[in-house]
Amino acid sequence: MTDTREHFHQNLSNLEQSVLDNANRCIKMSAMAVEAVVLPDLDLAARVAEEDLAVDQTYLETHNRWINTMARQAPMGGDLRLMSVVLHLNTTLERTGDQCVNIAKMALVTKDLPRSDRVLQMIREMGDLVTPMLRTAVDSFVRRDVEAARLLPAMDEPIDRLNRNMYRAVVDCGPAPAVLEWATRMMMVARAMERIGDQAVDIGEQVVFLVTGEFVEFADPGDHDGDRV
Amino acid sequence: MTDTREHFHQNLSNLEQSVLDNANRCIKMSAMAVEAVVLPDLDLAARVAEEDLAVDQTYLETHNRWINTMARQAPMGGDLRLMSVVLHLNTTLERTGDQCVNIAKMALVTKDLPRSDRVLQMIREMGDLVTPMLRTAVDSFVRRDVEAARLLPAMDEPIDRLNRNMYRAVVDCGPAPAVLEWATRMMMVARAMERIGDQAVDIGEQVVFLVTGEFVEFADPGDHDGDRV
Amino acid sequence: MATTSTSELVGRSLRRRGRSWVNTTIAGAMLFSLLFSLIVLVVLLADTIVKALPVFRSRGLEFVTANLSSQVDSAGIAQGIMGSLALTFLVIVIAFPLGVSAAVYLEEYARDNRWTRMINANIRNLAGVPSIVYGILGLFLFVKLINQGLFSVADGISGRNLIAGGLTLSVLVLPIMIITTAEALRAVSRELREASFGVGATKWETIRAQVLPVALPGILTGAVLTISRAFGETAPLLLAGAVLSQYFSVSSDAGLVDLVSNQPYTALPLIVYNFARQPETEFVQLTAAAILVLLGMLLSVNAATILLRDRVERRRG
Amino acid sequence: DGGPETGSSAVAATGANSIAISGSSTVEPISARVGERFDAANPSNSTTVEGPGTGDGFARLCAGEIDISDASRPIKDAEAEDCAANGIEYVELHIATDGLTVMTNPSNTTVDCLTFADLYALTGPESEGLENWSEANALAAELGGFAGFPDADLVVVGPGEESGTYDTYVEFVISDIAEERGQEESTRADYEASANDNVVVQGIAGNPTSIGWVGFAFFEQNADVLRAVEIDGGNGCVLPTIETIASFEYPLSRPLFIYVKTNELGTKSALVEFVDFYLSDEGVEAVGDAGYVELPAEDLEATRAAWAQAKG
Amino acid sequence: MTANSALIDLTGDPRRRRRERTVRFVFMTAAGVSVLISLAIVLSLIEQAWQFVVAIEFDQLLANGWFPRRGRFEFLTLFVHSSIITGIAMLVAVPFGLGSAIYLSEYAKPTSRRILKPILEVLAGIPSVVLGFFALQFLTPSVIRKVFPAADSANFLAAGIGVGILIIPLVASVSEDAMRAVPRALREASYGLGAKQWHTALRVVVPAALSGIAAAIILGISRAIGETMVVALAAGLNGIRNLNPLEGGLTMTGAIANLSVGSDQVAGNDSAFQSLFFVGLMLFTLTLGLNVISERVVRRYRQRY
Amino acid sequence: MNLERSPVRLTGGQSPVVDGSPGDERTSVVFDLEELNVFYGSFRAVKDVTVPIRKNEITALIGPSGCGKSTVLRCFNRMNDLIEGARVEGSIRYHGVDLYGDDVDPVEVRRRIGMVFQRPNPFPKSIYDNIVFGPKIAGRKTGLDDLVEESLTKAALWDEVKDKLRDSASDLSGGQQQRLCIARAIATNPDVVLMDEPCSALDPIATLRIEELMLDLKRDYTIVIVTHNMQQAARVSDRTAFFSVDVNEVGQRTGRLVEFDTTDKLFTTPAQTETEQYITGRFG
Amino acid sequence: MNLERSPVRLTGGQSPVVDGSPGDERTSVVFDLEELNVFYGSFRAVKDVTVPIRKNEITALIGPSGCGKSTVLRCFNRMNDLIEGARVEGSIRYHGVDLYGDDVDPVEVRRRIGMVFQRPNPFPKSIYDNIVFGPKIAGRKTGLDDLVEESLTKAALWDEVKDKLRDSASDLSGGQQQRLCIARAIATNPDVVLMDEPCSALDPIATLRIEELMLDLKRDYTIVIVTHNMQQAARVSDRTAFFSVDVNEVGQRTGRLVEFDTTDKLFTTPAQTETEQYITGRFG
Ligand SMILES: Nc1ncnc2c1ncn2[C@@H]1O[C@H](COP(=O)(O)OP(=O)(O)OP(=O)(O)O)[C@@H](O)[C@H]1O
Ligand SMILES: Nc1ncnc2c1ncn2[C@@H]1O[C@H](COP(=O)(O)OP(=O)(O)OP(=O)(O)O)[C@@H](O)[C@H]1O
Ligand SMILES: [Mg+2]
Ligand SMILES: [Mg+2]
Ligand SMILES: O=P([O-])([O-])[O-]
Repeated sequence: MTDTREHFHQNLSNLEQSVLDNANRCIKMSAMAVEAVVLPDLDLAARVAEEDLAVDQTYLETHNRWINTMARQAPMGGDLRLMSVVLHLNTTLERTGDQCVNIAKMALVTKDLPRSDRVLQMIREMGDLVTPMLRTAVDSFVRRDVEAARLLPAMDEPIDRLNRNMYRAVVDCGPAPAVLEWATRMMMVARAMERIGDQAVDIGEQVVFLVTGEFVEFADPGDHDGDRV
Repeated sequence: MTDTREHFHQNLSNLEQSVLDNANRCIKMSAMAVEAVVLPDLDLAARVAEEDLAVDQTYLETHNRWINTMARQAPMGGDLRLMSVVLHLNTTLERTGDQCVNIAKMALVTKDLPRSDRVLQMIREMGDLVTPMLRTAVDSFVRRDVEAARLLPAMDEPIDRLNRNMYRAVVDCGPAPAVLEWATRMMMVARAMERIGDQAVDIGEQVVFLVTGEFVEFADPGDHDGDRV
Repeated sequence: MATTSTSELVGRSLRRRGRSWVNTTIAGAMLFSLLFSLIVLVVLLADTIVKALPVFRSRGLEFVTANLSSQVDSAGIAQGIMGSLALTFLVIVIAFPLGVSAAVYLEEYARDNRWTRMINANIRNLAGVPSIVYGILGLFLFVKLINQGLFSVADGISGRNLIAGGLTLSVLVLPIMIITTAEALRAVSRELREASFGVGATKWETIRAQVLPVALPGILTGAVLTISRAFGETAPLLLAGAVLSQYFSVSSDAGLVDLVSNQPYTALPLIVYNFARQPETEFVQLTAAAILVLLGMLLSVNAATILLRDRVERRRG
Repeated sequence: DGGPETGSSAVAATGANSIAISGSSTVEPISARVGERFDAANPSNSTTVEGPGTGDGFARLCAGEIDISDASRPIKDAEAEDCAANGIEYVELHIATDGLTVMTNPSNTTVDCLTFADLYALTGPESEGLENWSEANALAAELGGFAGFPDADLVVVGPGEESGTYDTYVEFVISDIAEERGQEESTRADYEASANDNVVVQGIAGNPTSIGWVGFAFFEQNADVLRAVEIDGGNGCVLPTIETIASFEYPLSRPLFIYVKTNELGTKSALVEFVDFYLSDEGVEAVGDAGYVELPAEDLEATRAAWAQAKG
Repeated sequence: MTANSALIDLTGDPRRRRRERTVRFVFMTAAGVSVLISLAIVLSLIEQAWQFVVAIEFDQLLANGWFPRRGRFEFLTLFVHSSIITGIAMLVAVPFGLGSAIYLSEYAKPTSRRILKPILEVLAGIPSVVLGFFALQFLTPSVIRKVFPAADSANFLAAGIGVGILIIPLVASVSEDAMRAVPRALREASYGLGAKQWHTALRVVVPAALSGIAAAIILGISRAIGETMVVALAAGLNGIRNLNPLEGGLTMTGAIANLSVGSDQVAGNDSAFQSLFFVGLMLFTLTLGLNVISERVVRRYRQRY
Repeated sequence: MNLERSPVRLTGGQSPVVDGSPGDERTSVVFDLEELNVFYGSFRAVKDVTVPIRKNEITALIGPSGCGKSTVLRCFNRMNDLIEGARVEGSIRYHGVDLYGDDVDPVEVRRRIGMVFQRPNPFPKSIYDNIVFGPKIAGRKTGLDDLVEESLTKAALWDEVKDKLRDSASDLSGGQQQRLCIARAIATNPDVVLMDEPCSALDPIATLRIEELMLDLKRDYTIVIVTHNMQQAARVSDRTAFFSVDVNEVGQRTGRLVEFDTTDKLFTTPAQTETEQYITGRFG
Repeated sequence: MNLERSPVRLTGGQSPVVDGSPGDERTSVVFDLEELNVFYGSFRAVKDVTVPIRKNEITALIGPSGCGKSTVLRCFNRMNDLIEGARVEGSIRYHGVDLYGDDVDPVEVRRRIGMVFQRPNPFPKSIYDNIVFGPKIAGRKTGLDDLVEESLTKAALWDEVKDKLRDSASDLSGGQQQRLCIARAIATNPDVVLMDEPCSALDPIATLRIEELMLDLKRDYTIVIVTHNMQQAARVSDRTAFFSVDVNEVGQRTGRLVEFDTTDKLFTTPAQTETEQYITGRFG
């Protein structure tokens, strides 16, 4: 079976590759950002910010090339779904990058503050969960692996739980204002990681759409945040 | 000048209308959600969650219709940009809806907690800023008003500032754990409103792209969150 | 149920309402008008054969090889056959190259200006000029001028020779030759020419390598048809010097040049005409026999044409 | 030069061994037979025999284009002057006799014998427009003819005006009466004319109440479908037969000639041999073969003598 | 830029150019010959015809009948006779020719077409002298005389029918071409609207091809007028005006043929001989006119498709 | 009608996917092709086609060249009868009536099932005469003027030609001519209009106009369209049948229905790999 | 070369937007059309076209029917010389040489500037003879076999036909024929290949294959393509010239360059409203 539209498909896979580049950057960044906050390591934080410039650059380029490819190729069927997924993931990953930057920045503002071991432990745990989850999501995209993608909501479960428990942990930190400030910042970090988890789930949703053509939300995203009623 | 592709353009404006419907829902929801938290009013909060079901429903429908329209019409030029904007805004607004739900949910978990006037005041202020900002963004889209869209980053400025100041205000609330918990929750509310502000800016960016064909980020979104370094 | 009634209703409305006699009648009438020609042909042939039969029965093919004679029982048509073949040869030699060249010029070279359009219209009109008018031309131009030594080939040339006849017939078929060739050339697609020009061929290279090979079957078909027309022509030769008589002879030691330029000649159709004018009832039979030979020769030419064309058509798909 | 020439009028009698004969269509069968027999013995010779008409033959003879002119009447003065003007010399050779035959359909039994007056009344210039035999009665009676024509459709068929036979018919039958009556010396114009004598024969044979005329040979060929009418030239009714024609008893008998150009006799041996053969016993047989009446011996001798004298 | 101009040489091969010019000249000469021919025709006709016209008196042209020997040159008679024959010929050729064309183009399946079409082609290949003999020796005695025993042996009817038969293939093939030039799409459109075959043939195809059919008829007329041999053999030599189709008469072509076959009268009479050119010129003018008209008509339908 | 029949047929190995859609119950079936095979002489051009055509919908037939789209289309109004040697096996039911039944008059069929062709083919007559040709031969004598106005209005041509109804149809532009042909087709009051690549001879603008017109017309008519242009099928049709072609050893091409589904589905998430490959431009 | 000239020309009222792109400096200009006007007799078919064609790029000419795309294209290799009454004003420089200069032999021009036409038009000869015709008449006598292989390989046809080079070209499929025509065009070693709607007679699959081929070929050649199909221009070209057409009172259509820009730009954010309306299907 020859591929008649090889130049177009070349084009399309270049686009996909750009998105994957950003995805891999994000995976790296999320690990680095958590590390930067936990250590804390300002250099590492700076490198995250730097990476994000590349992410943003790629994001813009991809968007423009997306529009051009769309105008030029009028893709259909699976190609069209891939195009729509690419646009979606492009935006999602740019935001993931932003979230990583948000995390990394906390390293700077919290570098001199006292810490709470419990909270730090929770952050560590979340970090250990979120990066692999993102990797799983990206892998499921690369391999068009619906099964893997469908595992993502379950993987998001412990992250959400940890994020929910953060309130309590933060409140429990009081009354020392410095620790409280640190903990409050960490709540933001947790929140960011929780969002990265959500974005991983979002990627999974897109993978399922890409492969099956059916677009479903894995779960009400309104649920990921805040307590169960 | 007759419009040769009237059925397609009918289609396209229907899609745009769906997005606008969601946009208007989001405007309403953001006002309602803040109100629900501030009063607090659980009914109002419940209605926000309900509205979000409609938002999600429209979101899914729009996505499917977008794919179909894309496959069927292969739009070009301005039409293509509009399609891309529609897809983008569809996702953005769905997330805005989620943010509103996130805010509204706080009404439930904080309904019995003691409050801090200063924090409440800040939340009110943010709420008073964020809904009009969202409306401005949506209006700029409806009217293809680049000037209005360009104002949005400036409108986002005070919201960001209020959000940044939230940390301090929350930490200042201590040491009473109940108040602290409430304040911590409010920080999440502020964070959600800040995100809605960002999403309004995002809408503005899309409007500029739609009209000029140039895709630029108004500002580094990494900056919106967290303190300046 | 509503369903059954719909389908019943539709079914009823689609039903055939008897055979259309109008259709059948009209088709029959049209077919008859075509078959009328066949009937004519059959009757003509049958009548001719019946009339010619005694000749063939008594003389076999001898009358084909015999020369003219005032005696019915020994009169033959060999001179007519030879004359017709010689004339045909001259037409091929003169009209074919001239006609093809002129057509190539008009189709491929000439700019489409008033001049060319006039020439084209002129040629089409020439094709419609009655053949007897060409006879007048042949008489005036060739017989007379040759007689006056203008086209001298040999000493003591006579104006009433094969050259004059051949020229007259050539001129007669030239417009037809040009038109059929032009048509064949025109049938060659513009795309083919453009393709050739597009790779940097000159006009002549295009014509020689692309246009003519494609047009050739058409040109040849046209040529054969044209020549068979010349073969059957009578009227112009009446004026153009062919001998219309019961008897003439050609010197047995005439050379080729002498034969075409200095000996009397006739053609098969003229013999038919002359026989048809003779009093003896035997001449009616002889006329019929000569006609059979004439038709036989023509039919073989036509059959060849039809075969040729069928082959070309099939090759083109 | 612009001189009048027809398609068959330009035989240049040039080649030393080619003989061009033209002229009377009536004589043509005789000359053709002679030529044929001559060529059989002399294959290197080329002979052309044509029969456009007597006058045409003379015209061409006098233009120097042919060697022999066949003629169904003697040369006219005007024609002879023409020859003299062109320096053409010739010898007139009487070779046979023909009888112009007036015919009708065999089923026509009412008419057996006609006088010149009857023929004038039926076919002369004054008969133009007549469509019934009986309509000619008045004129025939006036001229002293038979005048008992029945009430039947009149159809006149004959050779075209171009033929010498037509000419002879006019000369013998019409001229005198027409001249007398101050009429044009021609037949009625509205008869069925054909250059093809066969058509004339068919025209008469195909119509029970027709009348027409052709050369005797043509009649004889079709004697089964035609009936010759007796002619009364003043000496009673005579039926055309070989005998009555030869004896000139038949009023429409006429001599047939060949006119031989004598200018080139010295150089053109083929022509001399040809005429020698023409007048030989073998040659003269052609006359009878062609359906004409051979000359009595004394006339033939006179002809041979004339030829011998011309040869010098 | 100059550097580039030097590099890029677009002047081509002079030898090829020269050869082009030579070839072109050869072909042009050939085309010139055709022009010369028509000039020659017109000149030869006009010069002699002019001599004829100046030589005769005008009333000779109005004299009773066409008898060159008698100095009676009533051209009208020839014209009327030609017209009668043409009329009869068209009465035969138009219905049978058109019918054949309609059958071939609309009804015949490709296979039967392959069998039937050659009938017309064979008929077209029959020399006119053969049909003249047929008219003289078969039509008159075996057909016409059977119906009209009074018919003359040479008559317009036989000649007209003979000429008509001769023209059937022309009318058929030109009008069939016109009908086949009607796009298949038009027929499908008609069938698609629920039309029957005869509707399609007579109401769609024939009207669409009408100008082509008209051209076919005009061409047929032109050919009929110019037809010589059938007339020379079967129409007789009567120079008196005759309107009865059962009797014969001299036509324009008949007159020319007759004069050309030669006669004693003509050889000695300038005017009589030159009348041949006069009639020839008339014939030429007439057929030319008809051809020009048919050309116009044809161009109209060519343009449409 | 025939809705009870399973809309999914499994006919062995390469079974075409004929899928229903949520809308199935709302519209009734006008044509029901079952196991349709079309032969030209002994050569099978189309194999085992089973497709239902629904009322007031536009059904598109797409597929590579030679896959038998036109052949199938011409079965719907028995236009194939005009081609020598063409033969149909299997059944086509039109409102439940077997179209190839013995007592069915093809002339009548064609009146009810109009057709529009690849190149605009107006009769070389006036605009008016083009429209009334069909009705007139069907015997209609009155109300022709109204009919002309109505047909032309439906075909979105009335405004452009109302002042020149007596002018020759040949003077119209290509796009106008094609709309005239559509008007002519609907003047006989058919309930189905078949269109065989109706825009392939038109420029993009005229094409879009015809497409718009089809979308307007489907309110009153059922439309089946053959098109080479995937985008066009995507743009206008409600359902699409995708045909592919198998080439045998001697190079004969037999068409085969690969997939029949709603257009939305077929062009975004086709069920068959072959369809996917065709619409995304991978093929061969 | 002519890059110093302002790439933006403002020629008054309806000036076309001729925009440069970042890539301008990288490629040199092969053709430089300036104020080109083409007349058929006294009728001006194309008005004031100023366009640079760049090396190793694909330039597409698009626009509505009759806007003069083909007319302009045929100026590039003086194919218009073959049309009676066609006349060119303004200048076309080819590598700086005036194409319509006095001592320019159009035959030579056409050898250097190949052309591919709307319908595949192979010579009715063998595949081999099709390819070698051009080189042979240009005087080439040796290495023809290699040339055939090379040209066919470049045209992506070698594998399909290498075993039947002596077979008739007419037996190839439409798409193969068109590739053969491309091979034939490049066999004379041109540096430009002009293509006038090269795919309009082909089915979508064959079309895509030709498009792919063009993209391969632009490594070695400069390509100018006329197309009716916007999508095609969008798919393959680097730059696009959009022509529109003004119709005068008597219905004569004069083409006019509206916009010339990189294809990306022209199809996503055209500078001219007219372009936008055309590409989005609003028009007229
Ligand atoms: N009249 C005919 N006789 C024989 N075979 C035919 C005939 N018409 C079509 N075919 C063959 O039947 C097959 C289907 O042809 P059809 O015209 O239906 O294809 P199509 O899908 O419409 O193609 P296209 O897109 O080229 O119009 C082809 O192989 C074709 O060659
Ligand atoms: N040989 C010619 N003689 C006269 N006018 C012509 C000629 N060729 C084209 N034209 C006219 O010139 C204008 C431009 O024609 P051209 O063929 O270049 O347009 P085009 O853009 O290629 O159109 P299309 O998309 O239909 O091929 C049209 O108005 C056309 O009618
Ligand atoms: Mg088709
Ligand atoms: Mg064009
Ligand atoms: O031909 P004639 O003998 O009658 O002159």
